[in-house]
Amino acid sequence: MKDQHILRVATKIMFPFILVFGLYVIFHGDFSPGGGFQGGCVIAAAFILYGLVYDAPAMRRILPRGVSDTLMCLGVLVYVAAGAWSLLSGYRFLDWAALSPADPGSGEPWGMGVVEYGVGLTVAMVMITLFNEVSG
Amino acid sequence: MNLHAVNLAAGCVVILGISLVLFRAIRGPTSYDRVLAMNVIGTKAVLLVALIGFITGRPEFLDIALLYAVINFVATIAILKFVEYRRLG
Amino acid sequence: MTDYVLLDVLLLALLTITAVAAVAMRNLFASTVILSIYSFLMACVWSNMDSQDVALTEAAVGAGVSTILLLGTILLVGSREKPERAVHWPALLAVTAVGAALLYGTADMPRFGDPQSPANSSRVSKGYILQDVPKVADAAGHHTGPRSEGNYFHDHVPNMVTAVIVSYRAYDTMFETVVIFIAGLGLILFLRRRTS
Amino acid sequence: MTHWIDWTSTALLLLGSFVLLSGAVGLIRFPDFYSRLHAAGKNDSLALILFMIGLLLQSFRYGTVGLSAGIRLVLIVAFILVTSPVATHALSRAAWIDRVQPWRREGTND
Repeated sequence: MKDQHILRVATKIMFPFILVFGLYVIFHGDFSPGGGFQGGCVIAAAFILYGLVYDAPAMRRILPRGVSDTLMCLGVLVYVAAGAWSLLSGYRFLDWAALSPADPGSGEPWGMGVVEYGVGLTVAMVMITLFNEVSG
Repeated sequence: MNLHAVNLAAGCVVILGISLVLFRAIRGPTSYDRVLAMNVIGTKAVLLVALIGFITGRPEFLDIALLYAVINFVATIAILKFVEYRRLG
Repeated sequence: MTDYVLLDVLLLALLTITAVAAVAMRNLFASTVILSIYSFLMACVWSNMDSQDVALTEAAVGAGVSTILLLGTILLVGSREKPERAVHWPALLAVTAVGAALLYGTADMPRFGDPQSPANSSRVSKGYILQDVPKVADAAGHHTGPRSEGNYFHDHVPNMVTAVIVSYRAYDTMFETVVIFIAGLGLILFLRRRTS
Repeated sequence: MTHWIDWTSTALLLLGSFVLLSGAVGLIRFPDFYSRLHAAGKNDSLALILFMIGLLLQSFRYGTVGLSAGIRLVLIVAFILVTSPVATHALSRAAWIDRVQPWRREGTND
Protein backbone atom coordinates (compact mmCIF):
# COMPACT_ATOMS: atom_id res chain seq x y z
CA MET A 1 0.00 0.00 0.00
CA LYS A 2 3.05 2.21 -0.27
CA ASP A 3 1.68 3.86 -3.40
CA GLN A 4 -1.50 5.20 -1.78
CA HIS A 5 -0.77 8.71 -0.66
CA ILE A 6 -3.96 9.18 1.31
CA LEU A 7 -3.29 6.12 3.41
CA ARG A 8 0.31 7.16 3.98
CA VAL A 9 -0.66 10.61 5.20
CA ALA A 10 -3.48 9.29 7.37
CA THR A 11 -1.10 6.77 8.93
CA LYS A 12 1.42 9.48 9.62
CA ILE A 13 -1.30 11.51 11.34
CA MET A 14 -2.66 8.62 13.36
CA PHE A 15 0.56 6.90 14.39
CA PRO A 16 1.66 9.22 17.24
CA PHE A 17 -1.86 9.53 18.57
CA ILE A 18 -2.30 5.77 18.79
CA LEU A 19 1.07 5.45 20.52
CA VAL A 20 0.20 8.11 23.07
CA PHE A 21 -3.19 6.56 23.60
CA GLY A 22 -1.56 3.20 24.25
CA LEU A 23 0.79 4.74 26.79
CA TYR A 24 -2.19 6.46 28.38
CA VAL A 25 -4.03 3.14 28.66
CA ILE A 26 -1.00 1.56 30.33
CA PHE A 27 -0.22 4.44 32.65
CA HIS A 28 -3.80 5.27 33.55
CA GLY A 29 -4.68 1.64 34.21
CA ASP A 30 -4.98 2.20 37.92
CA PHE A 31 -7.58 4.95 37.60
CA SER A 32 -9.65 3.85 34.65
CA PRO A 33 -10.12 0.65 32.65
CA GLY A 34 -6.91 -0.46 31.09
CA GLY A 35 -3.57 -1.84 32.03
CA GLY A 36 -0.48 -3.40 30.57
CA PHE A 37 -2.12 -5.97 28.37
CA GLN A 38 -4.58 -3.65 26.66
CA GLY A 39 -2.12 -0.80 26.33
CA GLY A 40 0.48 -3.12 24.87
CA CYS A 41 -2.02 -4.27 22.27
CA VAL A 42 -2.79 -0.66 21.33
CA ILE A 43 0.90 0.18 20.95
CA ALA A 44 1.32 -2.93 18.82
CA ALA A 45 -1.67 -1.80 16.75
CA ALA A 46 0.14 1.45 15.98
CA PHE A 47 3.21 -0.38 14.70
CA ILE A 48 1.07 -2.90 12.83
CA LEU A 49 -0.75 -0.05 11.09
CA TYR A 50 2.59 1.40 10.06
CA GLY A 51 3.75 -2.01 8.87
CA LEU A 52 0.57 -2.56 6.88
CA VAL A 53 0.65 0.72 5.05
CA TYR A 54 4.40 1.17 4.57
CA ASP A 55 5.11 -2.61 4.33
CA ALA A 56 6.82 -4.71 6.95
CA PRO A 57 10.44 -3.95 5.95
CA ALA A 58 9.85 -0.24 6.59
CA MET A 59 8.37 -1.11 9.98
CA ARG A 60 11.41 -3.23 10.75
CA ARG A 61 13.61 -0.26 9.95
CA ILE A 62 12.06 1.77 12.76
CA LEU A 63 11.81 -1.26 15.05
CA PRO A 64 14.35 -3.92 14.06
CA ARG A 65 13.79 -7.52 15.00
CA GLY A 66 16.73 -7.49 17.39
CA VAL A 67 15.27 -4.54 19.28
CA SER A 68 11.80 -6.05 19.54
CA ASP A 69 13.23 -9.36 20.74
CA THR A 70 15.36 -7.62 23.35
CA LEU A 71 12.47 -5.47 24.59
CA MET A 72 10.27 -8.56 24.77
CA CYS A 73 12.70 -10.15 27.21
CA LEU A 74 13.19 -6.86 29.02
CA GLY A 75 9.48 -6.60 29.87
CA VAL A 76 9.49 -9.89 31.74
CA LEU A 77 12.76 -8.94 33.39
CA VAL A 78 11.30 -5.65 34.62
CA TYR A 79 8.45 -7.54 36.26
CA VAL A 80 10.74 -10.08 37.88
CA ALA A 81 13.19 -7.38 38.93
CA ALA A 82 10.40 -5.50 40.69
CA GLY A 83 9.71 -8.66 42.66
CA ALA A 84 13.36 -9.30 43.32
CA TRP A 85 13.82 -5.74 44.54
CA SER A 86 11.22 -6.23 47.24
CA LEU A 87 12.74 -9.61 48.08
CA LEU A 88 16.23 -8.15 48.42
CA SER A 89 15.11 -5.25 50.57
CA GLY A 90 13.65 -7.51 53.18
CA TYR A 91 10.03 -7.86 52.14
CA ARG A 92 8.27 -10.75 50.45
CA PHE A 93 8.33 -11.34 46.74
CA LEU A 94 6.26 -8.75 44.86
CA ASP A 95 5.30 -6.93 48.04
CA TRP A 96 4.85 -3.34 46.97
CA ALA A 97 5.38 -1.98 50.45
CA ALA A 98 9.08 -2.30 49.62
CA LEU A 99 8.82 0.63 47.27
CA SER A 100 7.92 3.10 49.98
CA PRO A 101 9.07 1.79 53.37
CA ALA A 102 7.97 4.94 55.19
CA ASP A 103 4.32 4.52 54.20
CA PRO A 104 3.66 0.88 53.27
CA GLY A 105 0.29 1.70 51.77
CA SER A 106 1.40 4.08 49.07
CA GLY A 107 3.84 1.68 47.46
CA GLU A 108 1.08 0.03 45.49
CA PRO A 109 0.70 2.64 42.72
CA TRP A 110 4.47 2.66 42.21
CA GLY A 111 4.73 -1.09 41.95
CA MET A 112 1.72 -1.09 39.70
CA GLY A 113 3.27 1.42 37.35
CA VAL A 114 6.52 -0.53 37.04
CA VAL A 115 4.76 -3.84 36.56
CA GLU A 116 2.26 -2.52 34.05
CA TYR A 117 5.06 -1.09 31.96
CA GLY A 118 6.78 -4.47 32.02
CA VAL A 119 3.64 -6.30 30.96
CA GLY A 120 2.87 -3.71 28.30
CA LEU A 121 6.37 -3.92 26.84
CA THR A 122 6.23 -7.71 26.58
CA VAL A 123 2.73 -7.81 25.13
CA ALA A 124 3.42 -5.09 22.57
CA MET A 125 6.62 -6.72 21.38
CA VAL A 126 5.05 -10.20 21.18
CA MET A 127 2.20 -8.81 19.07
CA ILE A 128 4.67 -7.02 16.80
CA THR A 129 6.66 -10.25 16.50
CA LEU A 130 3.42 -12.01 15.60
CA PHE A 131 2.83 -9.52 12.82
CA ASN A 132 6.44 -9.78 11.66
CA GLU A 133 6.48 -13.55 11.45
CA VAL A 134 2.96 -14.13 10.18
CA SER A 135 2.86 -11.44 7.51
CA GLY A 136 5.16 -13.42 5.27
CA MET B 1 -38.39 15.12 28.91
CA ASN B 2 -36.72 11.92 30.05
CA LEU B 3 -33.22 11.80 28.61
CA HIS B 4 -32.68 8.29 29.89
CA ALA B 5 -35.55 6.95 27.81
CA VAL B 6 -34.32 8.91 24.81
CA ASN B 7 -30.84 7.40 25.15
CA LEU B 8 -32.28 3.92 25.52
CA ALA B 9 -34.42 4.35 22.42
CA ALA B 10 -31.39 5.62 20.50
CA GLY B 11 -29.45 2.55 21.65
CA CYS B 12 -32.20 0.30 20.33
CA VAL B 13 -32.14 2.16 17.02
CA VAL B 14 -28.38 1.64 16.79
CA ILE B 15 -28.83 -2.09 17.45
CA LEU B 16 -31.50 -2.20 14.75
CA GLY B 17 -29.05 -0.54 12.37
CA ILE B 18 -26.38 -3.08 13.33
CA SER B 19 -28.76 -5.94 12.58
CA LEU B 20 -29.53 -4.49 9.13
CA VAL B 21 -25.84 -4.09 8.36
CA LEU B 22 -25.14 -7.58 9.70
CA PHE B 23 -27.47 -8.94 7.03
CA ARG B 24 -25.25 -7.33 4.39
CA ALA B 25 -22.14 -8.71 6.07
CA ILE B 26 -23.46 -12.26 5.99
CA ARG B 27 -25.01 -12.07 2.54
CA GLY B 28 -22.63 -9.63 0.84
CA PRO B 29 -21.81 -10.80 -2.69
CA THR B 30 -18.23 -9.48 -2.71
CA SER B 31 -15.61 -9.41 0.02
CA TYR B 32 -15.69 -5.64 -0.15
CA ASP B 33 -19.31 -5.60 0.98
CA ARG B 34 -18.32 -7.59 4.02
CA VAL B 35 -15.40 -5.30 4.84
CA LEU B 36 -17.64 -2.27 4.43
CA ALA B 37 -20.23 -3.83 6.73
CA MET B 38 -17.51 -4.53 9.29
CA ASN B 39 -16.34 -0.94 9.16
CA VAL B 40 -19.87 0.37 9.57
CA ILE B 41 -20.57 -1.98 12.48
CA GLY B 42 -17.37 -0.77 14.12
CA THR B 43 -18.57 2.83 13.90
CA LYS B 44 -21.96 1.85 15.25
CA ALA B 45 -20.25 0.02 18.11
CA VAL B 46 -18.49 3.27 19.01
CA LEU B 47 -21.89 4.93 19.14
CA LEU B 48 -23.42 2.13 21.16
CA VAL B 49 -20.64 2.12 23.76
CA ALA B 50 -20.91 5.88 24.18
CA LEU B 51 -24.68 5.61 24.52
CA ILE B 52 -24.39 2.78 27.06
CA GLY B 53 -22.10 4.98 29.12
CA PHE B 54 -24.79 7.63 29.24
CA ILE B 55 -27.60 5.11 29.79
CA THR B 56 -25.92 3.69 32.87
CA GLY B 57 -25.24 7.22 34.03
CA ARG B 58 -21.46 6.74 34.18
CA PRO B 59 -20.02 8.42 31.09
CA GLU B 60 -16.42 8.30 32.31
CA PHE B 61 -15.66 5.09 30.45
CA LEU B 62 -15.42 6.50 26.95
CA ASP B 63 -11.85 5.24 26.53
CA ILE B 64 -13.36 2.11 25.07
CA ALA B 65 -15.23 4.02 22.40
CA LEU B 66 -12.04 5.91 21.59
CA LEU B 67 -10.16 2.63 21.32
CA TYR B 68 -12.80 1.29 18.95
CA ALA B 69 -12.38 4.20 16.59
CA VAL B 70 -8.67 3.34 16.41
CA ILE B 71 -8.90 -0.43 16.22
CA ASN B 72 -11.67 -0.30 13.64
CA PHE B 73 -9.36 1.60 11.30
CA VAL B 74 -6.47 -0.80 11.82
CA ALA B 75 -8.64 -3.86 11.25
CA THR B 76 -10.16 -2.41 8.08
CA ILE B 77 -6.76 -1.56 6.65
CA ALA B 78 -5.44 -5.03 7.54
CA ILE B 79 -8.31 -6.80 5.81
CA LEU B 80 -8.05 -4.53 2.78
CA LYS B 81 -4.34 -5.14 2.50
CA PHE B 82 -4.99 -8.87 2.66
CA VAL B 83 -7.66 -8.72 -0.05
CA GLU B 84 -5.65 -6.48 -2.33
CA TYR B 85 -2.16 -7.95 -2.07
CA ARG B 86 -2.63 -11.43 -0.54
CA ARG B 87 0.02 -10.67 2.07
CA LEU B 88 0.21 -8.59 5.20
CA GLY B 89 3.76 -7.34 5.36
CA MET C 1 -33.01 -2.37 35.97
CA THR C 2 -34.73 -3.41 32.79
CA ASP C 3 -32.83 -1.09 30.48
CA TYR C 4 -29.64 -3.04 30.20
CA VAL C 5 -31.60 -6.28 30.12
CA LEU C 6 -33.30 -4.95 26.99
CA LEU C 7 -30.00 -4.02 25.34
CA ASP C 8 -28.50 -7.33 26.48
CA VAL C 9 -31.27 -9.39 24.91
CA LEU C 10 -31.02 -7.54 21.60
CA LEU C 11 -27.23 -7.74 21.50
CA LEU C 12 -27.13 -11.41 22.47
CA ALA C 13 -29.64 -12.26 19.74
CA LEU C 14 -27.35 -10.53 17.22
CA LEU C 15 -24.36 -12.34 18.69
CA THR C 16 -26.04 -15.71 18.19
CA ILE C 17 -26.77 -14.91 14.55
CA THR C 18 -23.19 -13.76 14.04
CA ALA C 19 -21.69 -16.83 15.66
CA VAL C 20 -23.83 -19.23 13.63
CA ALA C 21 -22.97 -17.35 10.44
CA ALA C 22 -19.25 -17.44 11.24
CA VAL C 23 -19.36 -21.20 11.71
CA ALA C 24 -21.61 -21.91 8.74
CA MET C 25 -19.54 -19.98 6.20
CA ARG C 26 -17.30 -21.98 3.89
CA ASN C 27 -15.21 -19.00 2.88
CA LEU C 28 -12.68 -18.55 5.66
CA PHE C 29 -12.01 -14.93 4.77
CA ALA C 30 -15.69 -14.08 5.20
CA SER C 31 -15.60 -16.00 8.45
CA THR C 32 -12.74 -13.81 9.64
CA VAL C 33 -14.68 -10.65 8.89
CA ILE C 34 -17.73 -12.02 10.68
CA LEU C 35 -15.59 -12.93 13.69
CA SER C 36 -14.30 -9.39 13.79
CA ILE C 37 -17.90 -8.17 13.87
CA TYR C 38 -18.57 -10.71 16.62
CA SER C 39 -15.78 -9.20 18.64
CA PHE C 40 -17.19 -5.70 18.26
CA LEU C 41 -20.61 -6.86 19.42
CA MET C 42 -19.12 -8.84 22.28
CA ALA C 43 -17.31 -5.77 23.53
CA CYS C 44 -20.63 -3.90 23.49
CA VAL C 45 -22.10 -6.67 25.66
CA TRP C 46 -19.20 -6.41 28.12
CA SER C 47 -19.56 -2.67 28.21
CA ASN C 48 -23.27 -3.06 28.85
CA MET C 49 -22.49 -5.40 31.75
CA ASP C 50 -20.27 -2.65 33.19
CA SER C 51 -17.13 -4.77 32.97
CA GLN C 52 -15.08 -2.08 31.32
CA ASP C 53 -11.69 -3.75 31.56
CA VAL C 54 -12.91 -6.81 29.72
CA ALA C 55 -14.55 -4.62 27.09
CA LEU C 56 -11.28 -2.79 26.55
CA THR C 57 -9.38 -6.06 26.22
CA GLU C 58 -11.94 -7.47 23.83
CA ALA C 59 -11.74 -4.37 21.67
CA ALA C 60 -7.95 -4.26 21.65
CA VAL C 61 -7.29 -7.97 21.20
CA GLY C 62 -10.38 -9.40 19.57
CA ALA C 63 -10.86 -6.88 16.81
CA GLY C 64 -7.28 -5.75 16.32
CA VAL C 65 -4.64 -8.37 16.91
CA SER C 66 -6.66 -11.53 16.49
CA THR C 67 -7.87 -10.33 13.07
CA ILE C 68 -4.22 -10.03 12.07
CA LEU C 69 -3.55 -13.50 13.48
CA LEU C 70 -6.49 -15.05 11.60
CA LEU C 71 -5.53 -13.34 8.35
CA GLY C 72 -1.96 -14.57 8.75
CA THR C 73 -3.29 -18.07 9.33
CA ILE C 74 -5.36 -17.87 6.16
CA LEU C 75 -2.20 -16.84 4.32
CA LEU C 76 -0.52 -19.99 5.57
CA VAL C 77 -3.35 -22.50 5.09
CA GLY C 78 -5.53 -21.16 2.25
CA SER C 79 -8.96 -19.60 2.41
CA ARG C 80 -11.35 -22.46 1.58
CA GLU C 81 -12.67 -24.84 4.17
CA LYS C 82 -12.56 -28.52 3.26
CA PRO C 83 -16.10 -29.56 2.30
CA GLU C 84 -17.46 -31.96 4.88
CA ARG C 85 -21.14 -32.58 4.34
CA ALA C 86 -21.84 -35.68 6.37
CA VAL C 87 -23.15 -35.20 9.91
CA HIS C 88 -20.96 -36.80 12.53
CA TRP C 89 -23.55 -38.28 14.84
CA PRO C 90 -21.47 -39.12 17.95
CA ALA C 91 -20.01 -35.63 17.90
CA LEU C 92 -23.47 -34.08 17.58
CA LEU C 93 -24.67 -36.20 20.47
CA ALA C 94 -21.73 -35.23 22.65
CA VAL C 95 -22.14 -31.54 21.86
CA THR C 96 -25.85 -31.64 22.60
CA ALA C 97 -25.27 -33.42 25.89
CA VAL C 98 -22.60 -30.96 27.01
CA GLY C 99 -24.76 -28.01 25.94
CA ALA C 100 -27.72 -29.37 27.89
CA ALA C 101 -25.53 -29.88 30.95
CA LEU C 102 -24.25 -26.31 30.69
CA LEU C 103 -27.77 -24.95 30.34
CA TYR C 104 -28.79 -26.98 33.38
CA GLY C 105 -25.82 -25.57 35.25
CA THR C 106 -26.80 -21.97 34.55
CA ALA C 107 -29.94 -22.47 36.62
CA ASP C 108 -27.82 -22.36 39.77
CA MET C 109 -25.82 -19.32 38.74
CA PRO C 110 -26.38 -16.20 40.87
CA ARG C 111 -28.46 -13.43 39.39
CA PHE C 112 -26.59 -10.74 37.45
CA GLY C 113 -25.16 -8.22 39.90
CA ASP C 114 -26.37 -10.17 42.94
CA PRO C 115 -24.61 -8.74 46.03
CA GLN C 116 -24.97 -12.10 47.82
CA SER C 117 -23.19 -14.10 45.13
CA PRO C 118 -19.94 -15.79 46.21
CA ALA C 119 -17.86 -13.59 43.94
CA ASN C 120 -19.27 -10.43 45.46
CA SER C 121 -19.56 -11.43 49.10
CA SER C 122 -16.27 -13.17 49.78
CA ARG C 123 -13.95 -11.49 52.23
CA VAL C 124 -11.32 -10.59 49.68
CA SER C 125 -13.64 -9.01 47.14
CA LYS C 126 -15.45 -7.14 49.88
CA GLY C 127 -12.12 -5.76 50.94
CA TYR C 128 -11.27 -4.67 47.46
CA ILE C 129 -14.67 -3.23 46.82
CA LEU C 130 -14.61 -1.30 50.07
CA GLN C 131 -11.02 -0.32 49.37
CA ASP C 132 -9.65 -1.29 52.73
CA VAL C 133 -7.77 -4.43 51.99
CA PRO C 134 -5.39 -5.41 54.75
CA LYS C 135 -1.88 -5.14 53.53
CA VAL C 136 -0.72 -8.30 55.18
CA ALA C 137 2.96 -7.55 55.48
CA ASP C 138 4.61 -5.27 57.95
CA ALA C 139 8.20 -4.16 57.62
CA ALA C 140 9.51 -7.50 58.89
CA GLY C 141 7.46 -9.38 56.36
CA HIS C 142 5.16 -11.18 58.79
CA HIS C 143 1.50 -11.77 58.47
CA THR C 144 -0.13 -9.51 60.93
CA GLY C 145 -3.42 -11.28 60.95
CA PRO C 146 -6.79 -9.60 61.17
CA ARG C 147 -7.58 -5.96 61.32
CA SER C 148 -5.17 -3.89 63.28
CA GLU C 149 -4.43 -0.23 63.11
CA GLY C 150 -1.83 0.79 60.58
CA ASN C 151 -1.94 -2.31 58.45
CA TYR C 152 -4.88 -1.17 56.43
CA PHE C 153 -4.57 0.51 53.23
CA HIS C 154 -7.37 2.91 52.68
CA ASP C 155 -6.35 4.47 49.45
CA HIS C 156 -5.25 1.80 47.04
CA VAL C 157 -5.74 2.52 43.39
CA PRO C 158 -9.34 3.26 42.38
CA ASN C 159 -9.61 0.61 39.70
CA MET C 160 -10.09 -2.50 41.76
CA VAL C 161 -9.60 -4.81 38.80
CA THR C 162 -6.06 -3.54 38.37
CA ALA C 163 -5.57 -3.62 42.13
CA VAL C 164 -6.55 -7.29 42.26
CA ILE C 165 -4.53 -8.23 39.19
CA VAL C 166 -1.31 -6.47 40.05
CA SER C 167 -1.31 -6.46 43.82
CA TYR C 168 -3.38 -9.29 45.19
CA ARG C 169 -2.56 -11.69 42.37
CA ALA C 170 0.79 -10.28 41.30
CA TYR C 171 2.40 -13.70 41.23
CA ASP C 172 -0.30 -15.00 38.91
CA THR C 173 0.08 -12.02 36.58
CA MET C 174 3.84 -12.51 36.47
CA PHE C 175 3.43 -15.99 35.07
CA GLU C 176 0.75 -14.81 32.65
CA THR C 177 3.36 -12.43 31.32
CA VAL C 178 5.79 -15.34 31.11
CA VAL C 179 3.20 -17.32 29.14
CA ILE C 180 2.91 -14.49 26.63
CA PHE C 181 6.69 -14.29 26.49
CA ILE C 182 6.89 -18.02 25.77
CA ALA C 183 4.30 -17.58 23.01
CA GLY C 184 6.58 -14.94 21.51
CA LEU C 185 9.55 -17.29 21.79
CA GLY C 186 7.52 -19.97 20.00
CA LEU C 187 6.72 -17.53 17.21
CA ILE C 188 10.39 -16.70 16.80
CA LEU C 189 11.50 -20.33 16.90
CA PHE C 190 8.86 -21.82 14.63
CA LEU C 191 7.89 -19.15 12.15
CA ARG C 192 10.90 -16.89 11.69
CA ARG C 193 12.54 -17.51 8.35
CA ARG C 194 16.28 -17.42 8.44
CA THR C 195 17.52 -14.73 6.12
CA SER C 196 21.14 -14.65 5.13
CA MET D 1 -31.78 25.92 31.20
CA THR D 2 -31.91 22.16 31.44
CA HIS D 3 -34.91 22.22 29.17
CA TRP D 4 -32.77 23.68 26.45
CA ILE D 5 -30.21 20.85 26.80
CA ASP D 6 -32.90 18.18 26.91
CA TRP D 7 -34.72 19.30 23.82
CA THR D 8 -31.66 19.97 21.70
CA SER D 9 -30.06 16.68 22.67
CA THR D 10 -33.25 14.77 21.94
CA ALA D 11 -33.62 16.43 18.57
CA LEU D 12 -30.00 15.66 17.67
CA LEU D 13 -30.32 12.02 18.72
CA LEU D 14 -33.54 11.71 16.75
CA LEU D 15 -31.95 13.21 13.65
CA GLY D 16 -28.91 10.99 14.11
CA SER D 17 -31.11 7.92 14.42
CA PHE D 18 -32.88 8.84 11.20
CA VAL D 19 -29.59 9.32 9.33
CA LEU D 20 -28.19 6.09 10.74
CA LEU D 21 -31.25 4.06 9.82
CA SER D 22 -31.43 5.51 6.33
CA GLY D 23 -27.77 4.60 5.86
CA ALA D 24 -28.43 1.05 7.02
CA VAL D 25 -31.42 0.71 4.70
CA GLY D 26 -29.31 2.03 1.86
CA LEU D 27 -26.67 -0.56 2.64
CA ILE D 28 -29.32 -3.24 2.28
CA ARG D 29 -31.24 -1.92 -0.71
CA PHE D 30 -28.75 -0.37 -3.11
CA PRO D 31 -27.83 -2.48 -6.12
CA ASP D 32 -24.02 -2.39 -6.25
CA PHE D 33 -21.01 -1.96 -4.04
CA TYR D 34 -20.22 1.65 -4.90
CA SER D 35 -23.66 2.99 -4.13
CA ARG D 36 -23.67 1.00 -0.88
CA LEU D 37 -20.33 2.56 -0.02
CA HIS D 38 -21.85 5.93 -0.76
CA ALA D 39 -24.79 5.27 1.56
CA ALA D 40 -22.69 3.80 4.35
CA GLY D 41 -19.70 6.13 4.41
CA LYS D 42 -21.44 9.48 4.46
CA ASN D 43 -24.38 8.56 6.66
CA ASP D 44 -22.17 6.86 9.18
CA SER D 45 -19.94 9.84 9.76
CA LEU D 46 -22.87 12.26 9.89
CA ALA D 47 -24.83 10.06 12.28
CA LEU D 48 -21.79 9.71 14.52
CA ILE D 49 -21.25 13.47 14.62
CA LEU D 50 -24.91 14.16 15.38
CA PHE D 51 -24.97 11.56 18.15
CA MET D 52 -21.76 12.83 19.65
CA ILE D 53 -22.94 16.44 19.72
CA GLY D 54 -26.14 15.27 21.39
CA LEU D 55 -24.20 13.32 23.99
CA LEU D 56 -21.80 16.22 24.46
CA LEU D 57 -24.74 18.40 25.44
CA GLN D 58 -25.83 15.74 27.91
CA SER D 59 -22.34 15.52 29.39
CA PHE D 60 -22.66 19.10 30.66
CA ARG D 61 -24.89 17.69 33.38
CA TYR D 62 -22.23 15.44 34.88
CA GLY D 63 -19.81 18.04 36.22
CA THR D 64 -16.11 17.16 36.11
CA VAL D 65 -16.81 13.59 35.02
CA GLY D 66 -18.83 15.08 32.20
CA LEU D 67 -15.89 17.26 31.24
CA SER D 68 -13.58 14.27 30.78
CA ALA D 69 -16.35 12.48 28.89
CA GLY D 70 -16.84 15.54 26.69
CA ILE D 71 -13.15 15.72 25.83
CA ARG D 72 -13.24 12.08 24.80
CA LEU D 73 -16.35 12.62 22.70
CA VAL D 74 -14.60 15.41 20.81
CA LEU D 75 -11.54 13.18 20.37
CA ILE D 76 -13.71 10.36 19.03
CA VAL D 77 -15.24 12.69 16.47
CA ALA D 78 -11.78 13.92 15.46
CA PHE D 79 -10.49 10.35 15.07
CA ILE D 80 -13.51 9.24 13.07
CA LEU D 81 -13.27 12.31 10.85
CA VAL D 82 -9.73 11.24 9.95
CA THR D 83 -10.18 7.50 9.70
CA SER D 84 -13.63 6.97 8.22
CA PRO D 85 -13.10 8.79 4.89
CA VAL D 86 -9.67 7.19 4.55
CA ALA D 87 -11.08 3.72 5.07
CA THR D 88 -13.88 4.42 2.61
CA HIS D 89 -11.40 5.70 0.05
CA ALA D 90 -9.17 2.66 0.45
CA LEU D 91 -12.17 0.36 0.11
CA SER D 92 -13.44 1.95 -3.08
CA ARG D 93 -9.96 2.02 -4.58
CA ALA D 94 -9.37 -1.64 -3.77
CA ALA D 95 -12.74 -2.61 -5.23
CA TRP D 96 -12.10 -0.60 -8.40
CA ILE D 97 -8.69 -2.19 -8.93
CA ASP D 98 -10.24 -5.61 -8.36
CA ARG D 99 -12.71 -4.80 -11.20
CA VAL D 100 -15.92 -4.78 -9.21
CA GLN D 101 -18.29 -3.47 -11.88
CA PRO D 102 -20.62 -0.56 -11.15
CA TRP D 103 -24.28 -1.26 -11.66
CA ARG D 104 -25.87 0.03 -14.90
CA ARG D 105 -29.51 0.41 -15.80
CA GLU D 106 -30.60 -2.18 -18.36
CA GLY D 107 -29.95 -1.09 -21.93
CA THR D 108 -28.47 2.32 -21.12
CA ASN D 109 -24.95 3.47 -20.65
CA ASP D 110 -25.17 5.47 -17.46
